[in-house]
Amino acid sequence: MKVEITESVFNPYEVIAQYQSSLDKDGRFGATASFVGSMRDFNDNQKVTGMMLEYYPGMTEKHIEKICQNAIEKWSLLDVMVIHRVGEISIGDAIVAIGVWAAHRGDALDACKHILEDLKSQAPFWKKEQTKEGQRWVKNNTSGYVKSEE
Amino acid sequence: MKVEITESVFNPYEVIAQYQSSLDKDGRFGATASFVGSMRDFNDNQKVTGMMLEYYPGMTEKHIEKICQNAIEKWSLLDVMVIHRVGEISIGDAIVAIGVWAAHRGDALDACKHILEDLKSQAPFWKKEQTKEGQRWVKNNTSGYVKSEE
Amino acid sequence: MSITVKYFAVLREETGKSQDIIQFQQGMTVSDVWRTIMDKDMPTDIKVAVNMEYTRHDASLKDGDELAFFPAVTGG
Amino acid sequence: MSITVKYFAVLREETGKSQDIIQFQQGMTVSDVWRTIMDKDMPTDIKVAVNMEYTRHDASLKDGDELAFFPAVTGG
Repeated sequence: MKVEITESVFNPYEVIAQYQSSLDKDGRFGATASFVGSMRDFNDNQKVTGMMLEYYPGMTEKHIEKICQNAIEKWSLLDVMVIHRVGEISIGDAIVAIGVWAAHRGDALDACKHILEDLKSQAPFWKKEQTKEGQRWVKNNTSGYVKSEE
Repeated sequence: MKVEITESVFNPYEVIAQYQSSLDKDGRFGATASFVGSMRDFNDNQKVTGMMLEYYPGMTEKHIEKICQNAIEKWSLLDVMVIHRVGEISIGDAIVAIGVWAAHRGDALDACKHILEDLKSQAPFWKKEQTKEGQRWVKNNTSGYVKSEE
Repeated sequence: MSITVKYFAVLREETGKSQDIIQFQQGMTVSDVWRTIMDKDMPTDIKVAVNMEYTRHDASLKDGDELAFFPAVTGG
Repeated sequence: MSITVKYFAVLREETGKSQDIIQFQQGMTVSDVWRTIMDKDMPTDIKVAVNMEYTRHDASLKDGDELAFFPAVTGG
């Protein structure tokens, strides 16, 4: 398991591929589900030009590790990694990448979704967006679907 | 949209990252869900040493395109790519990679799972496994969960 | 006036061929073709595509169609 | 005999500080600390962690605890 918080730009697919190559589990996992969250230029009906992501050093890592551990126990997973960006973030940058390795596809996909939802609802991160009208703290994460916002 | 059938070994994360960089949609997608299916060394309680994957040139591509098109219409997706290996396959090789780009995470993740399930149940591919006892055609795909096989 | 018939996977191995060209006859259905070639009824679990689209065993054919028989798919 | 209190995001900005050290008193709860510092009742939507674990507003504290106040989280 790997949980990393970073202030640097990262290439999510390189990080996932690198972690996978360190696993030495070729032939054991048949399924890898991954999710990458990136910074959009639009939120809550307003153009966004930049973002600052604050976290709680210590608690954030610990809490994400707990989320991953719970998922490993609930589904039958071989490994999990989460990397999350903090600090000043630009449009298009990856914010979070999750990788889940399992023998079977259902376990990998369901666990990936679950880890993401837990992370979004529980892990201590706070986004402050930069718009033309100034800065604003994001109050709540969206539901995750376009349709529910229409 | 990109659908590719290949006889060559491919690096799934390179393919997904490359396709994403061709999209020119930075700032529009907030969510990328991906799935990579790899060849395991075990299936149906038997050690597997290699595999041959047959397909129906023409129909296979066409049918996967239809599956992707249906997903694009059902969820609110920005783009989809699927790459699928055929021919002789070794342990640990990627067999399929799916990438789904959307504004929101729920759309990306649900569509990715749906595309995979449709592909596994409908796309014309047939696996023939090599075991110590000889070759055997795979009769049916598994349910996708470890627990359902216990 | 002909129909191309393709076989995949275990059916390709069992028939020992990947393709047949058969004479088209007016009113022919998919299962008629199977019966003509295999000399027995078509098992219900055989999948069928006509011109690369899934179809039913009782679908009618027309001259020039490409018909394919194959077992349950196992990709992904 | 002290408690470390941390503030994050909008609370850090509103209080103008990221950390306080306050005197620990026997039987003190999380919301007692808030009332002592802010001089008003603790809003129900404030999240609380003690020693980096989520806890309730009425949780009791002990000497040396690290207490954190923050708004709804918005990561991922």
